[in-house]
Amino acid sequence: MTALTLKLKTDLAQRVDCSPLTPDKLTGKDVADIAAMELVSGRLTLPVEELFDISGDDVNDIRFENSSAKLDHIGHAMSQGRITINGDAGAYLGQFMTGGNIEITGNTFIYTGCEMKGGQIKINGNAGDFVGAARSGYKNGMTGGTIIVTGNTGARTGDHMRRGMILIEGNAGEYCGSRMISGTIAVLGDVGKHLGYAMKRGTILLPKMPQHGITANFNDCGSHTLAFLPLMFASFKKLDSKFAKVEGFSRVQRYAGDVGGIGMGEILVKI
Amino acid sequence: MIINGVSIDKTFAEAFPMKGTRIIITAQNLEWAMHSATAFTGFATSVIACGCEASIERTLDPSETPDGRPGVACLIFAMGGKGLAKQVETRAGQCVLTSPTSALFSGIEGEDGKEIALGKNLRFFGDGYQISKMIDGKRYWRIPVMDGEFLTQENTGVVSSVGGGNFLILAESQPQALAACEAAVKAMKQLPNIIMPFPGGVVRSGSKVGSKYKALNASTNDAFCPTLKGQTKSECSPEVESVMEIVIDGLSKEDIDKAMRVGIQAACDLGAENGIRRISAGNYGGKLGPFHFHLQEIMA
Amino acid sequence: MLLKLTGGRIIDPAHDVNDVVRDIYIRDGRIVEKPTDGRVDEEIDVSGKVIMAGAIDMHTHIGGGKVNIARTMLPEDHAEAVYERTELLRSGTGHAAPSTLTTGYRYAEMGYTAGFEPAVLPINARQAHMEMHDTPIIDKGGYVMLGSDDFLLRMMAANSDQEAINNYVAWTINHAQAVGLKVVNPGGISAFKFNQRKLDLDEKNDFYGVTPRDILHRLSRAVQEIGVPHPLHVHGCNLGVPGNMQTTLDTIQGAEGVPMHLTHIQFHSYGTEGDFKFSSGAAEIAEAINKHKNITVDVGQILFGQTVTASGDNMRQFAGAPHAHPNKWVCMDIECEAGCGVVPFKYKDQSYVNALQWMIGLETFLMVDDPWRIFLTTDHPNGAPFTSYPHLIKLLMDKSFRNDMLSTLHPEAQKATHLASLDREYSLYEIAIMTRAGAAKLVGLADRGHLGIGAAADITVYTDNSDREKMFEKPDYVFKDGEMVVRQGQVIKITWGTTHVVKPEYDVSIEKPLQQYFDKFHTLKMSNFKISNDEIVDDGRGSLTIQPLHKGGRL
Amino acid sequence: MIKEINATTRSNGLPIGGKEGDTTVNAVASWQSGYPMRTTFNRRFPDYDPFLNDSKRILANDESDLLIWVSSFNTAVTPPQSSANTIVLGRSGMQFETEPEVYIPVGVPGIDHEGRTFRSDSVVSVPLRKLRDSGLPSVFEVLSAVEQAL
Repeated sequence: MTALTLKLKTDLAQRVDCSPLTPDKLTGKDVADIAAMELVSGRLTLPVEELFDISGDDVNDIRFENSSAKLDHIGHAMSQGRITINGDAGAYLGQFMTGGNIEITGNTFIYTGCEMKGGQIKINGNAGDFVGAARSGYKNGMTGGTIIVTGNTGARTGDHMRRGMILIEGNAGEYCGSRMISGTIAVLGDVGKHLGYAMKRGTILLPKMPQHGITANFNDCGSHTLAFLPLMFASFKKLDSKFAKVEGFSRVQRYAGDVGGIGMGEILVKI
Repeated sequence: MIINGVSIDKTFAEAFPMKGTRIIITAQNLEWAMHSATAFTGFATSVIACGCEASIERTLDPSETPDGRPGVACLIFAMGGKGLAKQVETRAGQCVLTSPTSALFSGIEGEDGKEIALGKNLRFFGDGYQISKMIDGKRYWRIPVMDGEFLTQENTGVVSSVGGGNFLILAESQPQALAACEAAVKAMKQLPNIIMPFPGGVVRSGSKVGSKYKALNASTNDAFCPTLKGQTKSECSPEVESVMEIVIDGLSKEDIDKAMRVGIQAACDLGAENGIRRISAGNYGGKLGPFHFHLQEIMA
Repeated sequence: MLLKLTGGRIIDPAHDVNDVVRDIYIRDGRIVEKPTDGRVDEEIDVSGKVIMAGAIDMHTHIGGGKVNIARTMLPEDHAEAVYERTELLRSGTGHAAPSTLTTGYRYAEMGYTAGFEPAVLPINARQAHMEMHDTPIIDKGGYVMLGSDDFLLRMMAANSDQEAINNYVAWTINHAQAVGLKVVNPGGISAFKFNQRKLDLDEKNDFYGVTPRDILHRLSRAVQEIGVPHPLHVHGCNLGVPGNMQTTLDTIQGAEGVPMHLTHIQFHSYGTEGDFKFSSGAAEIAEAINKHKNITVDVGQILFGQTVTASGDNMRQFAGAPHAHPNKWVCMDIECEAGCGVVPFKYKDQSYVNALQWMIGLETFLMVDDPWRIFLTTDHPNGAPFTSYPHLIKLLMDKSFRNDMLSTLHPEAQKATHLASLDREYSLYEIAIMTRAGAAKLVGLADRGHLGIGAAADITVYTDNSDREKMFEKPDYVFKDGEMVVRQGQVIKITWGTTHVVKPEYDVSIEKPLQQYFDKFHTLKMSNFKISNDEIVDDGRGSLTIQPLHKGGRL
Repeated sequence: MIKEINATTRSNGLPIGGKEGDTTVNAVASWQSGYPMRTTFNRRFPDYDPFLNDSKRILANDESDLLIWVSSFNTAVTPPQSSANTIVLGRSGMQFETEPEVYIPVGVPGIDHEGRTFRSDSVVSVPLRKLRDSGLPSVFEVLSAVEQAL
């Protein structure tokens, strides 16, 4: 068996909803079935074969080649298997996924890992706004799993995030950790303004003080040695990420907030 | 069967199923981990009155512990999962949560994923300030305490275990019996997955089932009490003046097998010249439990 | 065009007709006599089928600001229920808070031909009418809300005479284009503004010194005296508070014989007995209703599942907000004249309180003797979405089904009810009273809810089925004003229904103090407050039906 | 915060937003479809996404063939530059930098014809009355005529 490869044929004008193209939904289908499946594109539906050259047959190992930022909903609600994307991806990469792996060489658009429950997404590029966030109007963002971004993320990373981990090797944009309910966001680079805005609980872990500092809605709780950090760093070791090589630390300055709300969140900055 | 002049009885030790778990206590240094572990496993010699049987299994090097600090592994056994959970929780609450610099982890995966609460309910001590962290699929609680933060894993695994493995050492004098026990315990302590829950690993008050007093369901094992040689149907030959027992709880039958072999061998190594006469075992005619450790088979 | 429905089993309680085989003739949207020459243009064989007037939901939140807040607040609700457009129907969304078009379609598909919005805030009445205007097929109307508005409370604090209050009520009903008058937590919404977080029947508003009892007394008299057929529609004090049963009994007693409609009575029938300090007061309440012939009620049955509560009672909604599921909610002052609270809620069958609420509602249904004075509602969407009515009808008509459901609920709650021992099963005739004849009579719709000559041809045709849920969820045909709008449970034609209003007379002198009041306190001009008849008719799709006043209606 | 304060005393917020009739459009869209603006009907049902359905984004990414621009209040509110064919139903007198493909001048609700609008706090709606007889059609009349013709 070789990976099921979907090579995008042309530059897209319209966005394409790729949610049917997951290992779960393709199980039991042969190439002809897949070729005939209809995808929503703009106000039309188009058969998969009109958009993609199809080769290979292992639906548990799906590859998107020549991928575009207009391919939305890749890996939608997948529970197992692997999706590899060569190129960029559109919005909602890995939305609702509960398991399996997604890896992408390029950048993603908004809502990467939106409300995901498990599994891992690795972005070897930049991610757009609302990584691991909840859809507009919804109350819970990602509730499990891991998102690794080697580049930068946009605004509102982890908005309404409830559990799980977002690891950013580059910089995070504004409102990182906004309205976060729980979980962990770690950023090796810098973070934008309004860090932890309206954060309820959860942890934002930083190896250095952000350029914009910590806002007044977080109170300094002093410097501490926290026992859980070595455990967390140990758990990073098996990841294919810069985080695996970060020298662990447990000595941090702890800031609690957002005190405009329940104020149970924390920003931990290495000292 | 005779080893080094010590005769091995053709009998068996009778053991019964228990539920057990391993917990790991770490601290800033081994001394403080040991303080906590000693308290945690205190008053836990026998399920008859302690509710559980527990002891320190071994000390752990920083490289072996989840948080990279010195630690101590303890095994704790009870007759059922519920009883175990209750013991673990009260002991963790009173002896680990309270102990400076400590952290508490599970040291074992549950059989079929079965788990009991470890720090799950201790979190309420945090009065709302407790913080939960999922790391590698396991939940931990961070509970603010006066010396910093108490870190505890939420749950620990439960495994079916074996309790009550034992053997008796019959010797010509009390010092000789004790010396043989010490040698046996020292050798057995090198092994994983077992504990000897009695003080120093040795028990001198082996019991039989039943009593002349209606209120009691166990009483002294008069057959092995040397001072009663003339008063009861005694197991002690004229030259035997002292009998001591080593009780072993383990995570599996095989673990106990191994431990008994090592322990009996150590006692036998002292041999007849050091007054060790005979090795026997406690059983209840096979009525108590499904696990039978035949001494001669073990030593074969 | 003369249409004949041949051979149906007619159930028409307004004319004491119970299961009589008779033909019905329809011309120009009305039920007519058999033509003398016997000629018909079209005939539909409905022999063996059960025929009732179109059903009327006399209390359902289908329009106005709070419903729209619920819609915008709950994308979760919409994602669960998505309706694609068809050649005929427009798309829509929503389970507990459906979009207007979907609301109309779903009601019609269940054989409902009218629904009345019970909480039209005067200041926001235009929006309520606009939403109802976009609700297809069914007739609609609204009860306009007074009781916490400063103008009334000022008048009462100044001890104005009853006639002045009558004038104000009649003026408001006219210009808000309403068919009745509603009061929500009388004076409580105002009291909330003045920092009171509860207000009992005889407790004074801190600022105005007026009690809820005074307000109920004045308003119920006003409604009676100006001849509005629908009695004062009362959402009483202390909604949802354990022990509120006493408040409700006092309210019934305090009505002093003046007609009063107590809405969603289930939420007002709670005792404080038992380990949970929460018990059923249904028996006492039902007894009081049976005794006081001036009282009518609708139940506000709860059914298990996710819904959203939307109410003008921001005092009680604020108190209930910590139970919001999902955890978000809105409470609003509407121009400081009225309130609004929207709290999503999930009723759970394994919750003691929710299970008991379910039982209290059913107990009330079964213990109130006179089906002409009790109405089938879930207080949509507060107790459950209206789409659960067929299920509710089955609970009322099928004892064994009811008891099977009961046996799955929270065990402690089961011990706290006598529901299992209640043998009553509603008949089709009684269901027709509750949902048609009685409802039309209560709202004051002269030409609806019955199948007499001259009545509007709002007709529902069912296939008799011992599974009453199946029977009522999918009628064979529904006719709206003589046109077949639903066939086999599917909408086949879109019509737009009418808006029912009453036009009680008032003395125009009331506009003088009102003009001053608007100029001084309001952000809206009095002339803009008034909703003209043209606005209801709008693009010609809407229409206004003015229902007759009671005899003796006067100022 | 307002919610917390209200447990013991009084606190209120007044949300204000929207001009050029967008509050009204949002309200009407909400009751008709369940969702506010930025809802697509591509799949035959309403599907809300405030980011993907942002018209500026759609135009910037060339994801639309046709732009229908309705602006009956303000002549200054003109369609954005885009490669899409553009039809404007705009207040009479609108000046364009780039001429749209089609421009239908319309009257202003509350001046040239009747209408209703939501106030910017989205709570109260007010009637707009006709003040003059300009002969300009309303947006509704234009759209109805187009629908009739189809």
